[in-house]
Amino acid sequence: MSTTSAKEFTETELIVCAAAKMLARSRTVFAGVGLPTLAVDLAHRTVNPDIQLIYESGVAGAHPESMAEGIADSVVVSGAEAVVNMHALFGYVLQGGNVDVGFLGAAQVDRYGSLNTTVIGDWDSPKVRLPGSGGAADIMANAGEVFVILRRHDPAALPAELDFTTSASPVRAAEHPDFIQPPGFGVSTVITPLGILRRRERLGELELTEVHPGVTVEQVQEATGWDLAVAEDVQQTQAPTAEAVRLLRDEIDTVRLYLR
Amino acid sequence: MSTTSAKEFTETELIVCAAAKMLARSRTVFAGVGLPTLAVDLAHRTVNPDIQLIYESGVAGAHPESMAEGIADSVVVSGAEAVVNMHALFGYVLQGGNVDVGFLGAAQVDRYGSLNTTVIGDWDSPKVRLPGSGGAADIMANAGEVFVILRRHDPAALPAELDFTTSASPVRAAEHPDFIQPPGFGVSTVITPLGILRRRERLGELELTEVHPGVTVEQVQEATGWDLAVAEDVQQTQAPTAEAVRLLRDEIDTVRLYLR
Amino acid sequence: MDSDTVVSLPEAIERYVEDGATVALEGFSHLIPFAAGHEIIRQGISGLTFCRLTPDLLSDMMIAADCVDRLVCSFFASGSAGSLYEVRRRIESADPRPLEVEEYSHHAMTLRYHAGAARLPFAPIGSFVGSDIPGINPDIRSVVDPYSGKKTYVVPPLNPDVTIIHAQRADRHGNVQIWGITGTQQEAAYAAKHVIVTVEEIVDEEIVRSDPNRTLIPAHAVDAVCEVPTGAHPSYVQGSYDRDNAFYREWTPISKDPARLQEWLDTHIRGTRDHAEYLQTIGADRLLSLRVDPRPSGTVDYGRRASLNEGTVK
Amino acid sequence: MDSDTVVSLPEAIERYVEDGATVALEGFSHLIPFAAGHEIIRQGISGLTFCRLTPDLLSDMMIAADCVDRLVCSFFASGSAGSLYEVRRRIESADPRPLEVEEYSHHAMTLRYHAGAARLPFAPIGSFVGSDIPGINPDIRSVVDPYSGKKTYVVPPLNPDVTIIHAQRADRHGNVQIWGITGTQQEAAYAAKHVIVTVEEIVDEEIVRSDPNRTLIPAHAVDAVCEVPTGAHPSYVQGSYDRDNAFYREWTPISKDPARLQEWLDTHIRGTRDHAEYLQTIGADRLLSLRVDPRPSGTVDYGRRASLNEGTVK
Repeated sequence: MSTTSAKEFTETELIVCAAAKMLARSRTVFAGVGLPTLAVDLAHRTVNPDIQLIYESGVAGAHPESMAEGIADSVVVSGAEAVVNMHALFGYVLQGGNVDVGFLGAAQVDRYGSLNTTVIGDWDSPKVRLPGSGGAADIMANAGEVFVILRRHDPAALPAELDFTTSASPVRAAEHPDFIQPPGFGVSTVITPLGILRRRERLGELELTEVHPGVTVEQVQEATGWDLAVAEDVQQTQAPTAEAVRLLRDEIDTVRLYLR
Repeated sequence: MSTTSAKEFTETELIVCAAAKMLARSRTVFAGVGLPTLAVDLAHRTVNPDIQLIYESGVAGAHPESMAEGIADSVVVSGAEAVVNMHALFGYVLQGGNVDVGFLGAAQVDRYGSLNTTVIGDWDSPKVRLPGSGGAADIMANAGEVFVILRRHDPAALPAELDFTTSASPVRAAEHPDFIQPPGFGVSTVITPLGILRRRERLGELELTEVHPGVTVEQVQEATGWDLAVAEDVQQTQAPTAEAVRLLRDEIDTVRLYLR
Repeated sequence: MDSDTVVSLPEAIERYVEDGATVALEGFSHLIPFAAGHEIIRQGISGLTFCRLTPDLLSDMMIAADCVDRLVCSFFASGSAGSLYEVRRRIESADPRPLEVEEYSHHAMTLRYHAGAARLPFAPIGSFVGSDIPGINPDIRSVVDPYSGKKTYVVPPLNPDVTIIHAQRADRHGNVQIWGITGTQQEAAYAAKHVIVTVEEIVDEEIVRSDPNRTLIPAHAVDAVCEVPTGAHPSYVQGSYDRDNAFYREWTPISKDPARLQEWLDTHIRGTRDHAEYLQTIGADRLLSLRVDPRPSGTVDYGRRASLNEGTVK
Repeated sequence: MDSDTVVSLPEAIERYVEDGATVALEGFSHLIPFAAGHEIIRQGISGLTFCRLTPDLLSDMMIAADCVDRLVCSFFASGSAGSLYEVRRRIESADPRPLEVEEYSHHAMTLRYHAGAARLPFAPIGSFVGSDIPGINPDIRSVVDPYSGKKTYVVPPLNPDVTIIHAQRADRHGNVQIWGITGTQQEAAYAAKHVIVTVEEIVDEEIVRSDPNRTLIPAHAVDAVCEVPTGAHPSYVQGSYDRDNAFYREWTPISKDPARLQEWLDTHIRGTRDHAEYLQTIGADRLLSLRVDPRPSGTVDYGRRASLNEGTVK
């Protein structure tokens, strides 16, 4: 694998490559289609040949012959290692503790990594009705850790207060000490178009650890709805290698379904 | 089907034929091997072509090519209509309310149809350790009604007080009104070598409704450990038809596995 | 069960789906019972409580046709088509009428069917601690775990009046076989008072009985089996036809425009007599393009008692 | 998982089964992991808490070999062989030593594995109201249903240190396929910290992947796969060999006589190096008589995206 950086790469490629690198030691990943799938596929071909992708549709160990257009596409079933029903998938595989990393998207992320995918405005009289939890609240509680990929980074997407907490961080769960606490770490990593935010402690808050090439720490702080903590040793996000970009374009997403 | 009675029949044949007749309107029967299976098979061939046998091993709609030696014999699986796992079998099929009749055996039956299959003596220092519940406690709570076939009829097998209540009648369950009550009717019918006992009300007690040929009501009362109620219109158990006996001997249990 | 289990889809819907009923139509992307939903629209059934993890295009259609008063679900979007605009109009601006919504997570919906199927009073779930979802759904409650002394959330059983699913095949008794993604169909079926199954094909019982582990829903749980080929279009049937992805994409502009949406319903659903006519409006060429090439499973051996062995049984 | 998943049975037992561990060996009449139980005897492992719905001959053997201090189960007999005399001696007269017993019903045991697999604090169950079983098992507790205000019994999760099962086949990654009676194997496996699977045959992954719905336990839940042909004898493997009914009947007089039982263990287990040698003591003729004739399942089609269609994905 070439280690020279690619001269040209898109923001999407940068994000996918950054996510793939973080999957070097994960055994099982619960992901939706789109960028997370690309990241897992890239990790599989580069840093982690044993990584296994699990879809909430019940498929484990998919070997699709063509690019999947959805987590329940027929091509992720044909030739897969296993298909289990959703009761087993959510009960035994996910809640049972067999998922190391869950990927989630979100309309809003707060400083502790709680996520809103339900509504902008009030739930009772919404401005925008969003898709809701799906499996997100379940993944947040039970995956070893959660990666979030955001398509935008501004104070609306990273607000001081969520309009609605769909998937609660352990910090928010801890406000209910009379409940059995969820076993998951919650969000460990948020990858945005500006940089990478991480939480290092289960009850800690997100801090900026990497800024993308050409982005300043101040820009990221301004684009964030709370007073964003900054790591002592903020790095510049590593540019994708030429080989990684080649794999993404020529082997993984040849039809440019997600690489936009 | 011939309606002339058989001139000669064994006690076992009498019992099996009596049980088969009572299955005329049952849709699904949960049974172990042995006499219950013979009764279901006979009912299927005579009074109830649509009856379906369900085994606790997870098999529904078995079509064995040879006589099954156990509820999990390979011959009940090959050619069956369905095999489900035990979680679905006990959860959805049984507890979910899809079993009309459950057949149970017992070491002891009390006047309300509670059953002991756990221990003779104290549980802590048993005289005889019996097999325990298996699925019996689950079947009693959830089957529409329960048939019991006893191989002996004496005050030890039908005592005033059980040594241990493995599977509780609704009467005993009702002593715990703070609990959600089990949906099943409990034991509706006990078939013994002397006669047939029935419960007509969910919270009622067993009463003698039929005596086998040559048996008197008094004999049955003496052989019972409590003051056995007797129906106003006690009948003599109908003798098996010649055709039923022929089916049992020549088609159903040709190797005399259970017809002893 | 049995003799009268095999009926036409219109008859099954007429027999079991009443105005105001609670109806589950399940199938997770795979095997969505579109033909049955369309027949509900044709029969003008209204006031339904519609249960489905991922309401999807099917709910957009059924809600636009005014069949549905209430949604019980966990995800309000279509993976490929994005927003469901009829659903959004109803929820965001009560246009043309409000829509009640009872919402869960996928696991919670699965557990509601599970509890319903197993006649349990409730099912515990590890999700929701700290989430706002229990705050907007009073049916998500909590109990104290008697082992740890801490609380856990629980969800109540969901027992639809009717559950409708689509499957690859069934025999005439109602033994239903499914392969590929099996979703929550088994739980949703066992949870219901009545179960309608549309199938690509009613097959000889010998075919079903050659592979009993493939039976997801045994006959004792099924009331009606209806043979409805291509009954999952525009969703897909593993091994038979692929998802009509173009249809999903075309839905977005239709769904955005209430007039176009009603026109679509008139042309394709209300203006057709049955699913066969619906398929004609879609067009043979388009359906043909969804065909998949074969990729057969292997066979496994269930065995048969050897004659040699039979004599030694006793 | 992966590279080192395939190991010998002795190595798997050595690696994962420690003295004093809680061990589940499951398989409901079908696929009982006798070979693995025998290897536990050979290695002289002791102090086990032995979990199994139906302890059966396997527990009689393991208890007689002094591997087990405690039984967690729901049925103390063998369907065909009747009483388990070693178990009865232990329980009825503490001969030669007491045996702790924690007892449930079949559904309760299944739910304990289910709760363990799903990391639930407890599982509700409709059984036991009025039964004496909760009175002799303090781990069966009750909670108040927040919907009806009435109580229901609950059982706690069961999380074995190791679950051991036998299967028809697996691939080298540990994707396990089972047909015929599947019992509680999936739950028992997911509930355990470690999972050992003995199989009749390790097959090419293409065979497994030709039928993904047949995979009962995916590789991510499996630690060790051991190829042990005829590893379920004297129980059976659907499609491969039948139950050795004569063996079960012969067990009764052996089990009744402690000296004969120890002698049997010496000859067949402790005096053999591995399962292959055990099978030699049983004899090829006898094993041959258990063979079954073929009765193949049909195939189903999983389909493959048509080349025609592929170009139209975007």
